Amino acid sequence: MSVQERVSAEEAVERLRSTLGDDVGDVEVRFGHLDATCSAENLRHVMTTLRDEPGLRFEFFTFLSAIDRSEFGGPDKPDKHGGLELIVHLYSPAHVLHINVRVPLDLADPRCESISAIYRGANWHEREMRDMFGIQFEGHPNLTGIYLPEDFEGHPGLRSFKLPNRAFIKPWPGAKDPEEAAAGGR
Amino acid sequence: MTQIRTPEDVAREVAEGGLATQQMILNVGPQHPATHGVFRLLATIDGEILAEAEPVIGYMHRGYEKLVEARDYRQITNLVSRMDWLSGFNNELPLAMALETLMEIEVPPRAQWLRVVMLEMNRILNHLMFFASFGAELGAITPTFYAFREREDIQLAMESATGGRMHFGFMRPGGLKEDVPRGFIAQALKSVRQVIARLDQYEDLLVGNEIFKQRTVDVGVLSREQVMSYGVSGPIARGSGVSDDVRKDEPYLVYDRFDFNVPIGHSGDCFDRFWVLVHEVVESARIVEQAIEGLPAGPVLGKVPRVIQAPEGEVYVRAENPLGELGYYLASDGDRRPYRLKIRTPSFNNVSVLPEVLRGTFVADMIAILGSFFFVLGDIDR
Amino acid sequence: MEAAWQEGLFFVFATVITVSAIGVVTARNVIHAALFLVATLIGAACIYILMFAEFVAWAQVLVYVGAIVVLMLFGLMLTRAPIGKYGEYDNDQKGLAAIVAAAVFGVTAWVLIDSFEGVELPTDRVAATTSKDVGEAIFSSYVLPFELVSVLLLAALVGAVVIARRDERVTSRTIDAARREKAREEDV
Amino acid sequence: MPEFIQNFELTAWWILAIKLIVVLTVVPVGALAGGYALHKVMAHLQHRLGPMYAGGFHGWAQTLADGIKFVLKEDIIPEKADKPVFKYAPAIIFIPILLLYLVIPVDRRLIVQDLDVGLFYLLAVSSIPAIGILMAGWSSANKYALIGALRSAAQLIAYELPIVLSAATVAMLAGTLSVVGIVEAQDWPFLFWPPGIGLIAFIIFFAGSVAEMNLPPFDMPVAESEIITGAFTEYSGMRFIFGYFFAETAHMIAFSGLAVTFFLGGYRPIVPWEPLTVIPGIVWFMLKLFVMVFLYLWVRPTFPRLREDQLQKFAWKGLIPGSLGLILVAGAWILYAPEWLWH
Repeated sequence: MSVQERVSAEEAVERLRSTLGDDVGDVEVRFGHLDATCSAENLRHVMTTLRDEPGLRFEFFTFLSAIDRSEFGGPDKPDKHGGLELIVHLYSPAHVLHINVRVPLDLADPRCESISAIYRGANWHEREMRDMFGIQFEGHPNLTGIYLPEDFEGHPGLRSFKLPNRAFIKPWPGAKDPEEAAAGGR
Repeated sequence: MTQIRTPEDVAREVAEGGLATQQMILNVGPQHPATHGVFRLLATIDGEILAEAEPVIGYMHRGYEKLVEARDYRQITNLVSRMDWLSGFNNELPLAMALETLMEIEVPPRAQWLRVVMLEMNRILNHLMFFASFGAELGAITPTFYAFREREDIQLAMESATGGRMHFGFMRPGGLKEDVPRGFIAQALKSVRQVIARLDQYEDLLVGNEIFKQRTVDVGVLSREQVMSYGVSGPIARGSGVSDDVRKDEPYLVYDRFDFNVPIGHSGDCFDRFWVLVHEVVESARIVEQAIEGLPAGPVLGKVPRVIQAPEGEVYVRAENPLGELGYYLASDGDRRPYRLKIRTPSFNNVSVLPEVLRGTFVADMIAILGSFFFVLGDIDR
Repeated sequence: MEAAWQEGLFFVFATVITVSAIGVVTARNVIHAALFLVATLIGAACIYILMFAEFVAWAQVLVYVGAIVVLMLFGLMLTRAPIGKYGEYDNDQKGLAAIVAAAVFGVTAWVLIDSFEGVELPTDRVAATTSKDVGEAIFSSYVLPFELVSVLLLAALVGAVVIARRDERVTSRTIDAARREKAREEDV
Repeated sequence: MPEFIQNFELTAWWILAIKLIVVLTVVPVGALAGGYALHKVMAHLQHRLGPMYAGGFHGWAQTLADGIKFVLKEDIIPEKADKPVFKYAPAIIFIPILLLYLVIPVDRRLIVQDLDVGLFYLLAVSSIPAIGILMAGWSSANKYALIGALRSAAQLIAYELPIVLSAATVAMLAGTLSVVGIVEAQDWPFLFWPPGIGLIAFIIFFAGSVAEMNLPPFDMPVAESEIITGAFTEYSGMRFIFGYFFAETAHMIAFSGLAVTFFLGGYRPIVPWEPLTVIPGIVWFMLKLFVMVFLYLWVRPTFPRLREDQLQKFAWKGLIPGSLGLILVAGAWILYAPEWLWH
């Protein structure tokens, strides 16, 4: 069986702190999953440790993605706006633990070290992120487009990339909720 | 043992005075009967051996992750059921669960049990479909018709409750759209019992067939290490002896109440993957039986606000899709629309391991391996 | 009457053979050349039939058309058989080759005419050799040459196997076995 | 009247021409019927009904309608194809299959030409379609077609031998190469006498013919899920029908006829009981033919497909040594078996 010992999230936070120390920033527990921050330089080191440390063993690569937080909270709350953030989600089948590793990146020139040598499954995810967010992964064996045609302009994952037919051509027709409908709709 | 010859090796051999052979680039797809959709495999073949195989995807990319940023949650629930068109109901579940977690909605017991019934019936539908297509890919067309006979019964039961045959649209954050109609219970029970009763025929037709074993045993072996490193999940991972099943490890809904096994293979070859798939059908049928027998009464929709508006927060929710781990990373900033929804589909990770598995196999094995990776194109490309 | 038919048909087949034999050497494409060779061989088989030598005729078709040319086409297609007019198969020894061919033709024709002049070929089925005659001839008066040819062929076969078998090619099965071995080690 | 025929100088040629015309009409009709049987047998083995509408009664006219549809379809020739080769390939495949019918004895006298080397003729002619398949595959300028053609050639080379050797066993036991002679030499029970030799030869012949006709489990050359339709990927309309569908069913019927002739006692009654000889030989022949065709049709939807190397292994390590051994056994039987065992 894969599950060897169920470890509580709090206990895992302790183990994470003791092994990685200052290499990871804030560690908290959200909805039962660990949530940690690390810098782009430290990413490879953190990933290798998370995978190999016997008390953690985050062996299962779940996904790698990114969030562009530059419009978070909408125009009303500019204080919440942030930059680009890389998210790596790992799972530890032995201890039934999840972890989100967040890596803040520079929105103007996003660069990061590739982790495809540590988790080979990250290969395609990094190619997808390159398409969608324009992130350059250094050390990736084959950083070419995966979804978009090679001559596609722009990075659709970014908030600055608007869906044309929704944003510009016609108003959004489907947002009518019951209350709005009763009041005459938007 | 010599290595598989890469194109560079061949060029060197020729330069050294070897036989002037050439490797041929074979485009399998985008339109090919064995790829289940617009999927292309750029194969470099040396005789009938694949020296390299690079999957090319994206022909069906519809940009769901961007589309959902402009839609509200009710629309998204229906939209995501189009990703993996063979298991629409399963696609809708983790999203509903993510919203329920963020909005702290209590799902009434009857809804949870009914969800399990629907999920597992949908899983049977999906697995039978792959049973059918795998046989057809290996040249046995007859199992296809056997599987479709059973599929039809289950599909009729699902249709009587939801009105849909593929995209059910029956899931709502907080429960289900409505209660199942009268007669559904009996119909569903009958159809899944029939599946259990007829599984012997399936075993005889394919699993026990000597030629089938010749084609699949020891072909396309996927190691445990590859499963982990690539994030492979579902029947494919379990075929390699990895026992992870979200339903067991982190039970959601009411899965901890049912008695079912997780079939596990040993060798990670095509045969074990297929064996796991076939046996999961029985386990799913058993779960449906138990869930129908213990079905509680009560409402099917919890207390849901009239406007579905998730509070600020971020959550990753996963569930055991028929093809593997399907998860949604939902980041909400308090709007009626998600700020960002990362869709972690099983097929994307599962297929990304293909280049490693396909190296050095025969062209004919390539078909068996592609078939045993049980992928849906919409699930890869999103 | 029968003889006249035979003679007319002989010229038809002879023309087919000549035209396709010229096709073999002038074709710009190796596959076309091989296909012309098929026509030549089948034409020769037809001439055998005209002489009621059915056994030889069908042996010709079975061995040369059915096996050797198929094998030849197989080899050509596996290696280099570009579609379309491609490649230049002429070289400067063309003239020499023509002279040699003409000489061979002359010698063969002279030998044949010299030894068989005046011999009448069978014109009806009754006089023709049957498979029984062929069998008896091979296994009585010609048994030594027959066995010698068999040994020669066997030697050629063994030689072909030795040349073809350089080193063990990697198949999926050997790779999978190695992978499984590795996976097993990791599990332990 | 008989005197007139005897006095007519070209008698033999005329009769041959009439027989040829009969064969030329019977074979396509038989192929159509075979196609219909294929639809129906497969459908019923798979919990389906098969064609039910065309023609009214159980869709009997389905293959006819299909044929008309294919005749009306556009004949597409790929631009990069080697056009003359591409065009004539179906003919090279189909004509030899037609020629096979010339020496199959439907009844003691119902045979186009009883050749002295009939068996040899059959084997020679049945090896020609491979050239057509190679031509089709190469000239299509399509990689899948080329792979299909190569597979088919490799398969033919491997399976020609077992067929030839098992047929040779039959010829040895019968003591003749004439097809009618082989039928006459067989004794009841046809398949099992002399002890088992006939049966083993039949099994080898059956496996070899399945491979030669590219039927599952040996249908790698046309494996639709791997290489589309192999050599015929680029064909359409009439050429596709003649190169592939028609050829397949006509081939199947021809090989059934051969199997009946070589192993099942041809046009002779199934048991040596005097009253049964009243039934004409053609009826017996047809009955046995139907059984054989059904056998081929039954194999088709039952098995998955083998892999090319497995097939070669099966041929070179199993069937060929087996059939060689069988020849030895048959030779020993002929030389040393006591007389009373023969009859």
